[in-house]
Amino acid sequence: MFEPQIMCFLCKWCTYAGADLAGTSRMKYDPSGINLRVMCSSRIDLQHILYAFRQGADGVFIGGCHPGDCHYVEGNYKTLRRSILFAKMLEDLGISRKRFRLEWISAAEGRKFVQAMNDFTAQIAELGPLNLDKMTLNNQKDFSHE
Amino acid sequence: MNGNGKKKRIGVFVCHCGVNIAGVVDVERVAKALEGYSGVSFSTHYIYMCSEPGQNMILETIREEKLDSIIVAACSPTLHEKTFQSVIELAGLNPYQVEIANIREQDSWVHSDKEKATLKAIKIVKSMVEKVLQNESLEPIRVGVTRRALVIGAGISGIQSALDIADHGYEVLLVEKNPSIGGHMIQLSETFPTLDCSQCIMTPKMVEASRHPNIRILTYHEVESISGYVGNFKVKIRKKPRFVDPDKCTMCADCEDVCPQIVSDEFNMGLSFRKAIYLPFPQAVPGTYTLDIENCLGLLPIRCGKCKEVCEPDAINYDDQETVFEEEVGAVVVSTGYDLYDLNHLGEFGGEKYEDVINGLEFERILSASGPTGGEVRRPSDGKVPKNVVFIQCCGSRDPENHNPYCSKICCMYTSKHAMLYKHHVPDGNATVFYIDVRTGGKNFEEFYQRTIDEDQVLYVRGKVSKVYKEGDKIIVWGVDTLTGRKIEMEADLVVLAMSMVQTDGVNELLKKLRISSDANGWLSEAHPKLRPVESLNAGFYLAGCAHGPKDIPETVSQASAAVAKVGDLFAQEQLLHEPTVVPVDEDLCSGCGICVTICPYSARELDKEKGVVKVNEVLCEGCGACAAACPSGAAQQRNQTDDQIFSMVRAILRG
Amino acid sequence: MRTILKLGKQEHRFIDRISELSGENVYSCYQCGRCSAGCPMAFEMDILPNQLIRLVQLGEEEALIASKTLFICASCFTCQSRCPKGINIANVAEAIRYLAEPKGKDHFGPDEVPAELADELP
Amino acid sequence: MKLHYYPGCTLKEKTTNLDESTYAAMKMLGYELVEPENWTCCGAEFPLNEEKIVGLAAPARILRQVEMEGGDKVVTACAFCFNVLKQTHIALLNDPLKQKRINAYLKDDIRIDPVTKERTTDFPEYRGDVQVLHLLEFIQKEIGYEKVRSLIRRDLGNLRAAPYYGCRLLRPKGETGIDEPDDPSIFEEFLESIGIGVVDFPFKQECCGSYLSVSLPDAASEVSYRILRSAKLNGADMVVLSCPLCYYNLDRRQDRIREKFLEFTGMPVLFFTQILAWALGVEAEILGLDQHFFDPRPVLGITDKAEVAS
Repeated sequence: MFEPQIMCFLCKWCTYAGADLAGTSRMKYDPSGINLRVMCSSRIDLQHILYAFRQGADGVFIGGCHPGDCHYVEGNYKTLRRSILFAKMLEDLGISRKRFRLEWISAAEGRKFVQAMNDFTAQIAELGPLNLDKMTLNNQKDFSHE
Repeated sequence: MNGNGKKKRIGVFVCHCGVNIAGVVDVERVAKALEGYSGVSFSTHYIYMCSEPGQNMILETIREEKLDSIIVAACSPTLHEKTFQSVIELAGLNPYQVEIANIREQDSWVHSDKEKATLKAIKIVKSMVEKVLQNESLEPIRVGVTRRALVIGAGISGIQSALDIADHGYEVLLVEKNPSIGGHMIQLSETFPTLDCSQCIMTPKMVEASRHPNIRILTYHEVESISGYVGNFKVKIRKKPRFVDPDKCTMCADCEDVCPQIVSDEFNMGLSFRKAIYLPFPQAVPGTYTLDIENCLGLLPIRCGKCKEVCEPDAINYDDQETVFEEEVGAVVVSTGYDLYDLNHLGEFGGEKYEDVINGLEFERILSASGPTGGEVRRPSDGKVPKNVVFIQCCGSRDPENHNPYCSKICCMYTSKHAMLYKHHVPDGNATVFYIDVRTGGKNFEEFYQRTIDEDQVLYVRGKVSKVYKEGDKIIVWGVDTLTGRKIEMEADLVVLAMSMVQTDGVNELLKKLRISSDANGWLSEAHPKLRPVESLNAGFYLAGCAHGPKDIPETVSQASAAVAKVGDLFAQEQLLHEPTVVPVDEDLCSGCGICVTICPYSARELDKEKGVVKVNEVLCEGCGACAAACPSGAAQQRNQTDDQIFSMVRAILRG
Repeated sequence: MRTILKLGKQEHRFIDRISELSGENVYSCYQCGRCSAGCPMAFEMDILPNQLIRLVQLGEEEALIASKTLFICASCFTCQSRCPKGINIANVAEAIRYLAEPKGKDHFGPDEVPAELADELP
Repeated sequence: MKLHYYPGCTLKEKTTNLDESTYAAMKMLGYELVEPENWTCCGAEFPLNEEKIVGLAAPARILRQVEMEGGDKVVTACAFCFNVLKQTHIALLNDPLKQKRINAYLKDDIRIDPVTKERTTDFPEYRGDVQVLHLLEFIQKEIGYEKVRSLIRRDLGNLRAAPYYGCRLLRPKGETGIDEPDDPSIFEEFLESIGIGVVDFPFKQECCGSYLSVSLPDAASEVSYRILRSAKLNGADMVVLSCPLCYYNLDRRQDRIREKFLEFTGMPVLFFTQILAWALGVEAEILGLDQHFFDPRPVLGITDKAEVAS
């Protein structure tokens, strides 16, 4: 059975803390996603997302604070604006925009994090593997960050 | 690689956390999997890493294995990151050389498939190894503190703030745009729920402020701009020309007597007149006349010049100029107060058409012993004693559709006070209050309200008034008594509107420049609504009084003192330490496009036009990294979270 | 009269139907009474506009359909223009009239207007 | 200049003085009014209910006709028609689904020429681009008060008029009104521009009683009386308005008001176009001043034919 790989970028103040809360509440969810903690969701750039897909991710998830709650005043709005562009560019590159998701999850929303993870994993499972890494494997050497 | 190009020696310590981790994750396998992974020269596991034996083991291993950084694979970094930072500091390492791999909250506790959880743990730990491999050793950024505060606005909140800061032993600049300090509180007659005379309790505070050696009062001054950062602000202050030297003025009133220009008196809410050269009120601080240039006939002695002629101490100087000067402060208390919602917004009440339809502050002046009627309740139009007074609450408040959505909080109590005081002045008069809800949440407030009903027999009618108009010399009020289900039309001699409180005109423009955010209603936003209620999100700015939202006097005074406690925290520090994980600029890569400048919410970045590159004020940078994501050339890299670090971590996570 | 407050399925269906027909959120009324205070025809009404909304909130369909107020409202929209919650009460009254019609409750029709009036009435 | 003008039924059948004075005044201001072909009743009442969508067909059809004739705006003098057309315009503009449903009706429109008996079918859809303006708005926004002022021929400076807005010019609050519902000034500005004294009175936006004059005549008389009384108390020589129904209640029913309120001695009530046309120098005969219950001619200083002619 296909087991998706999901790259999750979580803001330190809200969604990462929400994921921690899911843990302290012992909620269970699909283990397909692995989290990378950033200070703010606005730290994430298109190249991080593309890189994740090239490294074999089947889906990329960004979690940030709810609008108005950003620790850095308006970082999440920047993320929101960028994510619209991200989704468009992904489509242009032949990657379904359904493989990318942005969610606002607060430190109090452990349950929402669990639901988002399960839901997104199911969605990716339905889409099937992306295999971008295999498609572009021959070009790996050219990639400067190797 | 570390800074010297030498491969790092990394130690990996996997915690069992009893069975919390080990019950699901095969910790031994994790430790084994990390052996020999890039840069890892030591890897082990232990039952409780955070315990004293666990900490000692880490300490000894660092020494024995000559490690220069470590990974602790355990619980969430929010729990023990600090703990392990102290451990490695003891071993002589830089605290930025430890990273926590969260394999409990985000792995063992949320998954039950042991195989999958173990594989996930390995990937998480590897990703942290990749990060620490490229971590720089950092020192906190240190800055000095100017132990001197600026207080903007000298009403009760500003005066209280200034006095408290001064009593802490720090210098204060108290800036007030009006000719005297005192704000709205000095205009009030008596205060609820104790009925203290406002002037009696306010005047001593004003005098105290004026005499305090640590307070410099700057009335008739306005703050132009503030630059810099917490602990180190530069403030531009504009002095408006007063044309009277406060040191020479003896308040003899000779100038006022001869001044031919009569204008409406702001202190009395336009209910009386003053001259163009005037003392705002007898207890004004500073005790000096001010020449109001907008209403003066002209400073040329040819046109008038009468005041200068009669001024014996020669205090009047027609050549006084507006000046702008700069001061340095470390903290700013914003206590700019409130305005009342403009009556013109209420066309259905006639706007400002009817002289005898007034707002609460006007009624305060009418009630005040020092007011335009000498403390007798007389109505503005003809000076008659009103026998029927209608008080209308929630004028512009609690009305999201047409006016302001919020409750103005103090009107229930002051209306109750108004009705009570009116009845004390005119015992045979009728006081009727139209209300929607009566909110008396404060110490002794409910008792006060009930006294108004029990003892002073004020009639409370539950319903919102829809129309107020004049017919002959009577004012007609259209209300409703929702308790009996009757529409009510009644005659009144005087109508007092409890107008909504609103942000002071112009304050938001100033604060926008200071990057202090405000909410949808214009009130200043606190850093956290529960836990940081007196701080602004912008470090070094503190909030006091109604600029932050409607408040009564006790609450304002409490907030002012609380804000000052926070100022004290700041001033008590030798140096301010700032997180060094900021986003500097690699000048060789920067193309000077300025995108990061516009994206930074803290104004930490600016374009150096000469060099064509961006300069970063690291003290202002809060390290969100939004600029690093936006930088097209890679010149903006966040310390210890560079793009290369993120790429390596992503690779470790996805490729194991 | 004994009043039993019941908010069952039937009541909720009625409230939802009124909301749907009128396009107004009847729940948002907080009973300030301003609609009634400004209503030019309130002196003729058996229930005031704020009470009309209240009865909708209580699901009192019968009391509403029986009320004279329905046909006294002149649709002048004074209530709407001053309502702090932006409720168009005339719309709500119209929705109730719409439900009242099939139940035989109606006002008089054009044929009942006296001829001398009909000649001139716009 | 040609301008699309929708008169509405009442103006052709009953209050012809409003229609005729509109034509006369607009001619003086340099406009030739064009009525959309085959116009019908506006519906008289905007359907408040979601389900009464058919009620939108008639007003939408009028707007479609204007669009078909190449017009981008239509003016009305009747406050009621204005209100229905404007609300229809907004309802269709803001709700594409509604517009679709209405267009489904409009498409099936059939027109039979009364003379040739020729059938026209296959009408275009209404695109929703026709602006609806009340004449007061048109004067404010497009003609301009300066121009009106420059064309005034009669001095009305010794007269004082109370502008009566009623309901339909101002409410429902929001996009439909021509001004702030509780602080309007457009009528006052208009009156100032024609050089007549303006009386401010607190009942200018109160309801006249509407059709309650049929079902509850006493109640309607009472509210009408309060409006007239308030205008009088505030020193008005006349009330000026724009709604035929208000005119009916305030002028035509003054007999009933006087029966009920004996102290009331009467008050001239004029349409805004009548006073505009009069100020612009139009002859009195054209203005239908003889149709009023309370004769407004004496207050305008029209005593005999000779004087009128001058």
